[in-house]
Amino acid sequence: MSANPSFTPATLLAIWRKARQINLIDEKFRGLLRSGRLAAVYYSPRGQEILAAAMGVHLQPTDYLVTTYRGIHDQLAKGIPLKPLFAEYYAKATGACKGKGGPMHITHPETGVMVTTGIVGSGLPIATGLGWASQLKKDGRVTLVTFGDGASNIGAFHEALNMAALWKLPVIFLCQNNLYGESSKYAKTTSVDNIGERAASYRMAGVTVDGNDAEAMWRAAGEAVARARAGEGPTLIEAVTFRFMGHYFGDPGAYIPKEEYEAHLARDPMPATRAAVLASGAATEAELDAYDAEVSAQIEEALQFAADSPFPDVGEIDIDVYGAAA
Amino acid sequence: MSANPSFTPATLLAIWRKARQINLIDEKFRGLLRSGRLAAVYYSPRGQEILAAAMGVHLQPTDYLVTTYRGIHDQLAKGIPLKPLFAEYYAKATGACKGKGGPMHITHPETGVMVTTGIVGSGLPIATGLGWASQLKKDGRVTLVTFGDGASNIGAFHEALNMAALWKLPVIFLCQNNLYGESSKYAKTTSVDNIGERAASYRMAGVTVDGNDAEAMWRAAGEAVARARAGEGPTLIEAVTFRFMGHYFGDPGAYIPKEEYEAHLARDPMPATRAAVLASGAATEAELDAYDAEVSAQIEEALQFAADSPFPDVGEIDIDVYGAAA
Amino acid sequence: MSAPATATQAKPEVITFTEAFSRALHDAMEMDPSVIMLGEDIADEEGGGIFKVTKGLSTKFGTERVKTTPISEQAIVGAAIGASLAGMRPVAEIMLMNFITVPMDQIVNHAAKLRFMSGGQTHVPITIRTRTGAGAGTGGQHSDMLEAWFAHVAGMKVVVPSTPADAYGLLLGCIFDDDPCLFIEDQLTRTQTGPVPVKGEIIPLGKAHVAREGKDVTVVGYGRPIRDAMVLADKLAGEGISVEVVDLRTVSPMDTGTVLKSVAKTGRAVVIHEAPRSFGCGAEIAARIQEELFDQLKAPVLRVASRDVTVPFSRVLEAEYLYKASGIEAAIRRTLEKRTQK
Amino acid sequence: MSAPATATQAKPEVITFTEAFSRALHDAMEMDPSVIMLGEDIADEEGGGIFKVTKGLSTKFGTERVKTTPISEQAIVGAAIGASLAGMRPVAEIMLMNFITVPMDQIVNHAAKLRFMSGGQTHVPITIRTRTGAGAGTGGQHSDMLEAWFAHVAGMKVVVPSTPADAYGLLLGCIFDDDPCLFIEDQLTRTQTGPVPVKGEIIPLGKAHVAREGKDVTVVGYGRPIRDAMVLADKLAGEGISVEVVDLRTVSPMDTGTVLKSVAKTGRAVVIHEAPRSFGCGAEIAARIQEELFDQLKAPVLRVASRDVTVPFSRVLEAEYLYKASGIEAAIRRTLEKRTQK
Ligand SMILES: Cc1ncc(C[n+]2csc(CCOP(=O)(O)OP(=O)(O)O)c2C)c(N)n1
Ligand SMILES: Cc1ncc(C[n+]2csc(CCOP(=O)(O)OP(=O)(O)O)c2C)c(N)n1
Ligand SMILES: [Mg+2]
Ligand SMILES: [Mg+2]
Repeated sequence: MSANPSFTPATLLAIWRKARQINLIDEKFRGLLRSGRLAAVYYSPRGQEILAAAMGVHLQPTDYLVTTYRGIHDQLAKGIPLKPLFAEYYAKATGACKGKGGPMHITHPETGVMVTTGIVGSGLPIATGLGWASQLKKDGRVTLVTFGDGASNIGAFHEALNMAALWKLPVIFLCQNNLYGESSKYAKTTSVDNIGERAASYRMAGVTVDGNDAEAMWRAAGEAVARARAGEGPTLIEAVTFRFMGHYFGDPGAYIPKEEYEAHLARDPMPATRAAVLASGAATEAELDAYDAEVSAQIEEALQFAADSPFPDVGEIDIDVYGAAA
Repeated sequence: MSANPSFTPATLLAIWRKARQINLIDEKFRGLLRSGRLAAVYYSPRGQEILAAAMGVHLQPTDYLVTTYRGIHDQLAKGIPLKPLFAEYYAKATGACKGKGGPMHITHPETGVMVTTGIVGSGLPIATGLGWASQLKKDGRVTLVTFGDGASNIGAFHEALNMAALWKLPVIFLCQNNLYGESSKYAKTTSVDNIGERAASYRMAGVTVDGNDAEAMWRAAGEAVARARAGEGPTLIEAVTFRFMGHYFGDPGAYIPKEEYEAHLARDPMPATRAAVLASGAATEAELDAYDAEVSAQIEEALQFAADSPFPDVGEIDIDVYGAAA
Repeated sequence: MSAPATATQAKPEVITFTEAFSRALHDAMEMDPSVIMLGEDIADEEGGGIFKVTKGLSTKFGTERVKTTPISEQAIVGAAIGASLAGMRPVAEIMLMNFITVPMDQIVNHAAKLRFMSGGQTHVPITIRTRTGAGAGTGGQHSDMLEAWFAHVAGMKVVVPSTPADAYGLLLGCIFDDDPCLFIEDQLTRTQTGPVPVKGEIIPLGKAHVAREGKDVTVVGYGRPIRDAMVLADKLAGEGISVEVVDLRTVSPMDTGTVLKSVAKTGRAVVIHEAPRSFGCGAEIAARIQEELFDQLKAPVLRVASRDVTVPFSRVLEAEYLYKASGIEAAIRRTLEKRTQK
Repeated sequence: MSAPATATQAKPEVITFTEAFSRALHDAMEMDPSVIMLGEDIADEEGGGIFKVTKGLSTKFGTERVKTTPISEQAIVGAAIGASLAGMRPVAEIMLMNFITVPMDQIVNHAAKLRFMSGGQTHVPITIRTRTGAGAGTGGQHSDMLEAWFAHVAGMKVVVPSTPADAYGLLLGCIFDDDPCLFIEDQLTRTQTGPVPVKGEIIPLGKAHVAREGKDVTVVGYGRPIRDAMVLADKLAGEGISVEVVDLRTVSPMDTGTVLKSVAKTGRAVVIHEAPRSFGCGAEIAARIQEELFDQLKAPVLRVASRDVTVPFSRVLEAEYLYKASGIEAAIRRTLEKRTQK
């Protein structure tokens, strides 16, 4: 691993651009859901954009991603194109999964989005296997698996980390600690102060970072990717963050004390990172606005595509259950 | 917890007596299996007698035990009587479980032997529940759950330790690290040097002790029991030991290098502890021999009982599937 | 309102399934201090459960008896088993049925077997409440009906209610039963209503219920499709087709006697459930009927169930996946066409 | 030895099930470098598996392709799934079938569903080998046949061989099939022998096998009891009773066509399996037969299976638990008694 690479304004801008794309799409989706124009389960990543983007800039399209129901930020940071993504939310035949998987099961192998799962913790063992395949094939790919704080208490987490550490697999376990699992506070369910500490149980590299800090997150991600590519084994990254929109779309979030919420709002990484980009000189206000407009136009175009697309044919029901008979 | 209680010759003797009973029964059983007079799955605890006994002397009959297929030492240390135990190995109607459970599923609630399981790691969540019940009832009981080193890699371990730590349950997680899980060496399957370290993932008290050292084991066990009774939560004890008879009865054990085996034999806790008892003055050679004779007589009596007992009636097959209809 | 005071003070005449589940839990905790609960987000600090079934319970009975757990389904069921061995009657919530794949070892190898394997020395009076059902657009990992797995495991009891009143009485039945019970709540019908149950009235497990008497054909099943069958029976009565509806209530152990008695009378049977057809519980019902009533049957025992595929996300496909009321009707008519053939 | 050289060099004419499993794994690894294996104790350093099925493989193909794992069934199956998504054909060993309760989420929510949920973009060509079967005195947690669970899950294929040659060909079939397959090895018959398979010859999945032709009654099932049925068929032939034996080989998806064709001919069916009777696979077979062949059936479809209880330890009880060959014989005779009734 290169010691202390420099965090350039260009990198910061690249992170911002990914994060802002996520952010604009999330805002758009929430608007559509509110107005009833979109009807789908939705788990907003609002608040977790920066960490996903800071991870994403280190990855190649050939690298693998395994994510969760709350995974749209991870998928976008990995580079999934908007049209098949949106069309899948719209349950259309042109969706990434032909409308059969839905938002909780987005798959897009061309951009390395291998599995999106709705079962807490279950992506970790699968990621271990993707890493094992890369190790066998020596293809230099890295597998990123992301999951929440709550997921760190389920058995699959333990089994996967132990196996990945033993076999020195090129896997990054990114725990996005947004301080809540559904409506349960972190401390109510998790017996350790920092999930990053749990890496020690596997003699795995482990780190806890501020997931809202683009640079810190970028560094941690970069070290983990470098470690994996160098064949030096997996890393557990705990990125501490917050989710502003509750668990699911429509969650009243009454379980979050007002002061707590407001304290997090004051640390919202999106305005802070925008300010940092401007301060760094990487882009002007006008350039950022132009980028927003550009992304918004892409979003509208993709939404139109999704809206205009047909629903799957009912005959699809019997397809993809099994492969073609041998 | 009382600071540094003294380890008296009487305690050492008490441990020896429990351990020696286990040892004589184990030898007897292996002889019976070899000669074909007993036909049952059998997982010898040879080598792990002292740690079980040193734990057992701290427990009351009302305390709970959850153990595994390799659990006869734990059951005996907990005080299970010989007749129902042996008769169960003999698959007889007078067995603890009427011959329906067998050696892998010994249950004897009167002595607190609540569950013996054949599924690796699955006892830990159950023990958590026994501890929860004691906490609710404030009955002062302690739950001991024992398991192997291999079991520390399964998901249930992680879930149970996290829950027990969070809820401060009166549970002792005793990992009997005999350095092998079936024919797999510890380091092949376990990514951490000492399993005791895994307690840190739960902010749980954790300790690694020499399970062959009666005093060290007695101290660790005593602290854990005191902690549990005081309502101060669970403990993970890793007792490092060795199993001399392989995984199952008949295991040729070819996977254990000869030098390794011999090095362990030189540290066999049974002769060492016997010597320590004699050196302590707690008993004379003659007294120990007399004890052996006494235990041997009890063993013969119990074996006779088991041999003479009838097999279960075939009608038993339909009983105990469900309780009496409500 | 112009109605007299007594009327306005009268209890509402119907309750929803969700209210029925909640009341049963509440009343059980009130009736017996050994009833305790655990599950993800179930305490009031967490909003009283993601589906609000446990709302108010931790406030009333204390967070010691109503415990929010980590996301650790193996530990949840294991802890319930352990506590039950120590004399408690734990009710564990597994938020959605697809997550019950996680604690299968605890349920199948332990909860179901400990009574037998201990020769009756211990038993496991736990209730596992879970929720599921297709039709809400939640896709492949949040919709499965997996009751057939548990029905195949000796020692387990499997209960699926079809009305709020049954839900109440059967949930109490599970909680006070001395065996491990799996109680399945339907996600889709949770806001549907039905008559109010009598407080504290337990419906014992293991008894099927003739929900409607008829003479031409028996429709037998459990859960959501029973509701469709009742509506259909009304409709077909208008055409002079008399449908008997047998609601198993307890799927396993199955009350075969009640089923056979009905089919012996009608000579025709249509078996219904929401789970996919193949290797589902309906196969067992059909197999038993034809084994015992071969000579009385006037038509083959037909099954109506969902398709043998993963539950799809898109509504057009999800609707195609699900069993249909029209399918039940068609099957009834098909058995009647057979009227003259034998 | 006095036999000529060619004879002494001839291959042995029979092999055991264990040899057949081993050879299939060996030949698959030789045929295709993407075949990899993982499981507890499977490498040669650990003795080549507790049942020696994988003996020699890690030495020949390397410990990278044949990996001993921790006791972590969720990670074992999950790793197999992940590797398969990246183009490998992993064979995961779950030492005994009762331990498959641990990775149920990985198998059911993921392996079985990813092809469908991804709209066909990914698929999961894994094989899960496991072993089980009552009769060896290993009790309640080491004997269960749980194939019915997996048969009920769309996307899974379930295979149970009844001869060593089938074991070889079907295991190859699983490994080279593009869907997740569960391959169940019988613990009790593992040293029994049968004719040697042809090297590299794959038996495609999804086709039942008429193991013996007959005209009076069809016995249909899979696995161990098929061996009993073949012996019985010989015996009954002596009495003039002609038994057709249909071995499903692939339990699910089931080759209903072959079953129906046979029963259409014989008019009688006895369904057999080792798993407990209720809610077992036999129910589905029976239900399908009576649905499709109601008018041709001369007797009810009977089922012979094990008892609906936990597998007991004591041999006297275990024998009582298990299906019996005499029970198959009795069922055959019972269907024939019905000869004149319709
Ligand atoms: C095995 C399992 N148990 C329970 C659930 C229900 N569930 C869905 S999301 C969630 C909370 C997860 O929290 P966390 O891991 O912190 O992720 P976040 O939603 O905060 O991103 C729960 C309990 C599930 N999907 N899978
Ligand atoms: C879930 C599960 N997986 C695998 C097995 C098979 N098995 C039985 S004992 C054993 C080894 C356990 O090793 P360890 O935990 O170290 O205990 P020990 O036998 O050494 O006392 C294995 C793999 C099992 N019983 N349960
Ligand atoms: Mg969270
Ligand atoms: Mg061990």
